[in-house]
Amino acid sequence: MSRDGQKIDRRKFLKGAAVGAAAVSSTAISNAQDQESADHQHAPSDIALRVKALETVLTEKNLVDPSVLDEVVDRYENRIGPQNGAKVVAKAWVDSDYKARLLDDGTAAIGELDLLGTEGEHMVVVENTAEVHNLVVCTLCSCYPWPTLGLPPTWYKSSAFRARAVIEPRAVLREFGLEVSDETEIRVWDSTAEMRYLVLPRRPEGAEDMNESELADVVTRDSMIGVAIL
Amino acid sequence: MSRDGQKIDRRKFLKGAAVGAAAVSSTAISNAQDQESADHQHAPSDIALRVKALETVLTEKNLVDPSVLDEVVDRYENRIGPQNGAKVVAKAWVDSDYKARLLDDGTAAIGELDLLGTEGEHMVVVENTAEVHNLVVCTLCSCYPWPTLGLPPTWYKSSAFRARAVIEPRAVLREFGLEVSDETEIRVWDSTAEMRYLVLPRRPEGAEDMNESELADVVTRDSMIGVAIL
Amino acid sequence: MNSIHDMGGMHGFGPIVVEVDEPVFHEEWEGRAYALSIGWFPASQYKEWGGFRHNLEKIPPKDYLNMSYYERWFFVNEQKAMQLGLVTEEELNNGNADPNYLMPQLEPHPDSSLGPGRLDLEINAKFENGGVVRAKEINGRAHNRLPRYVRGKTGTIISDNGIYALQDTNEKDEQPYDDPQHVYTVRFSSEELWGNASHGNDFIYLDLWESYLEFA
Amino acid sequence: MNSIHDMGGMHGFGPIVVEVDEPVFHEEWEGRAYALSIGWFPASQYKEWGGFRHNLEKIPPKDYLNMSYYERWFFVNEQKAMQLGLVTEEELNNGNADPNYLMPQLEPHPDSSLGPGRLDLEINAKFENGGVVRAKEINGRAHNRLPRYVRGKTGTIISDNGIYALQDTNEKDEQPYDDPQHVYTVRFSSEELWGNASHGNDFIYLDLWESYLEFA
Repeated sequence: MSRDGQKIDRRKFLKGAAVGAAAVSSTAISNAQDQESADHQHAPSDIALRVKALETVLTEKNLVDPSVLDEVVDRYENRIGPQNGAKVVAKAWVDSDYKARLLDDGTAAIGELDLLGTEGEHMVVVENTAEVHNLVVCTLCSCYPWPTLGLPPTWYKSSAFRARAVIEPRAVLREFGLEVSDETEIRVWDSTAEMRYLVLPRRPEGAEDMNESELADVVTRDSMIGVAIL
Repeated sequence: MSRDGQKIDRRKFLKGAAVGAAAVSSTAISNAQDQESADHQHAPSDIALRVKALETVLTEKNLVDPSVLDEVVDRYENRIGPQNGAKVVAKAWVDSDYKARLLDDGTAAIGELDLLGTEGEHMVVVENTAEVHNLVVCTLCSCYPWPTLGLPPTWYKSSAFRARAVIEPRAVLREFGLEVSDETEIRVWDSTAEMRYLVLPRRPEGAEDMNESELADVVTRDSMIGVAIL
Repeated sequence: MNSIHDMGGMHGFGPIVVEVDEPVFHEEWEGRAYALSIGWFPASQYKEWGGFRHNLEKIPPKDYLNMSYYERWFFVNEQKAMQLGLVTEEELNNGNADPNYLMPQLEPHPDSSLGPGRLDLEINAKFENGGVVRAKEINGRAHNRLPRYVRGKTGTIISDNGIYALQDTNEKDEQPYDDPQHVYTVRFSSEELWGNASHGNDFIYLDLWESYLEFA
Repeated sequence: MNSIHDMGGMHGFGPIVVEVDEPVFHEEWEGRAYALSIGWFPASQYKEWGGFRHNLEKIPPKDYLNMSYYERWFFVNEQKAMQLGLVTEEELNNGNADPNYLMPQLEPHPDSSLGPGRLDLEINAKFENGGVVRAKEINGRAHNRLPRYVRGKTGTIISDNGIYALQDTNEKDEQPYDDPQHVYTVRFSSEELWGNASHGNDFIYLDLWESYLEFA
């Protein structure tokens, strides 16, 4: 939604100034959407050529195998994604023994489902309850549990999310449409070492009759990051 | 010296990477000089037109008097500058009573010379000695004693100076050619409120026979900021 | 607010680049933009520089770093003039005032009862020279003059500079100016501020309003 | 190092912008740049991601903010390949390997004796669950995983995650990997970190190596 060029007039800045949004179409200033869209869009026009050149030169020198690159792209575009984390969550919902193991030792329990891997070797699962809501971020870069959630969405990598999640998580969640009551404790997990975090969301009401596979279908990526509930 | 376009090859980045300098001519990356030159040069091409437009429209509405603007530009281009601070320093060197008043109450003593004014209403003068070297910065913006030193040079306003002066003043001074011994105490004055700082440098050796006016001629702007000695 | 303007202690900006024999202004527009900031101040509804600085700080970090110093100044003036309705985007694009545009009746400039500058008031000082104080954690979106690198840190009062109205603005960018306080110069050791990256003989001095400080 | 990558707690970046039904990669080059990072890792002389992250952090702040996520990744790979002499700028400009260019004989990849990941070692833990600790001020130019916003702050150990080699690099970008330590999860209150801007029911958790911590 942020990929179209925006022609935002100067007045928009004034309205958005309080949260730092800015826009003057006739100058170098960006508005917040422009700014965020930079996270996947700003690249100079020749970036595609440069990437191609590096891959080609390294390939011709036998330092890279392009079929390995094909496999990596295919893996994250088609095979590894939030559907993996959803399996973990659904199993925890229907199998209380598994849930206990998962919360006690996320790595071992996720390993049972063969869902460990790069950037997800050491997993910690944190449970949402009536009293506690969990939110995952990585302020220093964009650490994320690749094997269970795939590659992170642009917003997770954005400066705004990285900067704000630790200082004003409630304001951040509100932007995702999630109002957390003052009585609910919020735990923000800033991924600074090798542990990767997965939120175990609360089982939605009205899902009592679903089986494990049906439950997995209702688990969203955002609920496992902690910016949504189900 | 930083105003020419630089065609710096990719390898330069590698050498400079340890201090964060970067350059790839074929991409959006800037090298450190490019970056600093942005402090007076990056403006989009239409900035001159935009400034002219705002001045003209405000003038036509009688909200601005262009002759006042002429006067302000003339004041800082031709009348107010480091020569003012130099008078203060030279007088302190030859008049020990004045020096005592200056260090005790900079505002009053500089007021005696009629050198107070905007962004220099409240002055504090800090003295370099054999044991202490003083350095002035403003990390939050670029506060500077306009009436005594004029408008600040670009490097004083640069991100590099603002960021580094408080955490590694010795490395900063080294870049100005000033090696301060470990035994010398460095005092960094970060201008955060309405006080503006002027460094009273040590009187240079070999200047014993100079009169006040001759002394004023040897006092440099940089010595009154604290990035040089005389 | 905690934005990129609060850059004390950051790495990554490279060496200090010094221009020899630098002119006061590099281009004519720089001088006009600077003078405009002074010349239109009475009409700008800023009470003092605090409001102006807050607007500089609200420039998003990417833009802040992409803009030159005078470009930032000009930008916030341009924005402010439009925000007040004194000029329109169309007028700026055309380069001339529109004789048919009716400027809004602005509220009379809400003069501060105190104003900036040192105040001749009698207020008891909470701290005294030699006292050990800690800078508070003040992290709101409002404007203040307490850099992040000293928040939570302990230092020593070395002088009481007298009474000044607090320069902070609130989140709405208003500058109430009704909070006169002692302003102290506080000396912090580099070791306290920077730990392993410090030098034992480096000290950093900041002028801090009394409400930024607590007993350590 | 204290650069723009360490942005936890900053204001000014605007709202979170969510793209509905976002693809994994927006452009083909993003996928290739990402996969290249994985695919050339054995030849890259990085021991682990720490060295790669340090190079990301050394991108000057202005450029860091101007670049997209995958652009940063690609940029540091391109730089590293040239730095090692594996490719030349001319080759990249031409888009093909120069058959006459002799690649340097690189030192054999200096394998860590320990490697990344949880280590099966016996080391006494300095801290225990429930212990109150303070994060040190570590401000050098080297790479670490201790964000500025917790330095100097006091928190509580809630778990000991076992032994991991310290991921820090030194200033020369070397990653010795010979310093196995306990890594603890530490709980900090929002109040401790953010003072007036905090919420009494918010808590922030970080995984911190033992050498980042001291008894409070």
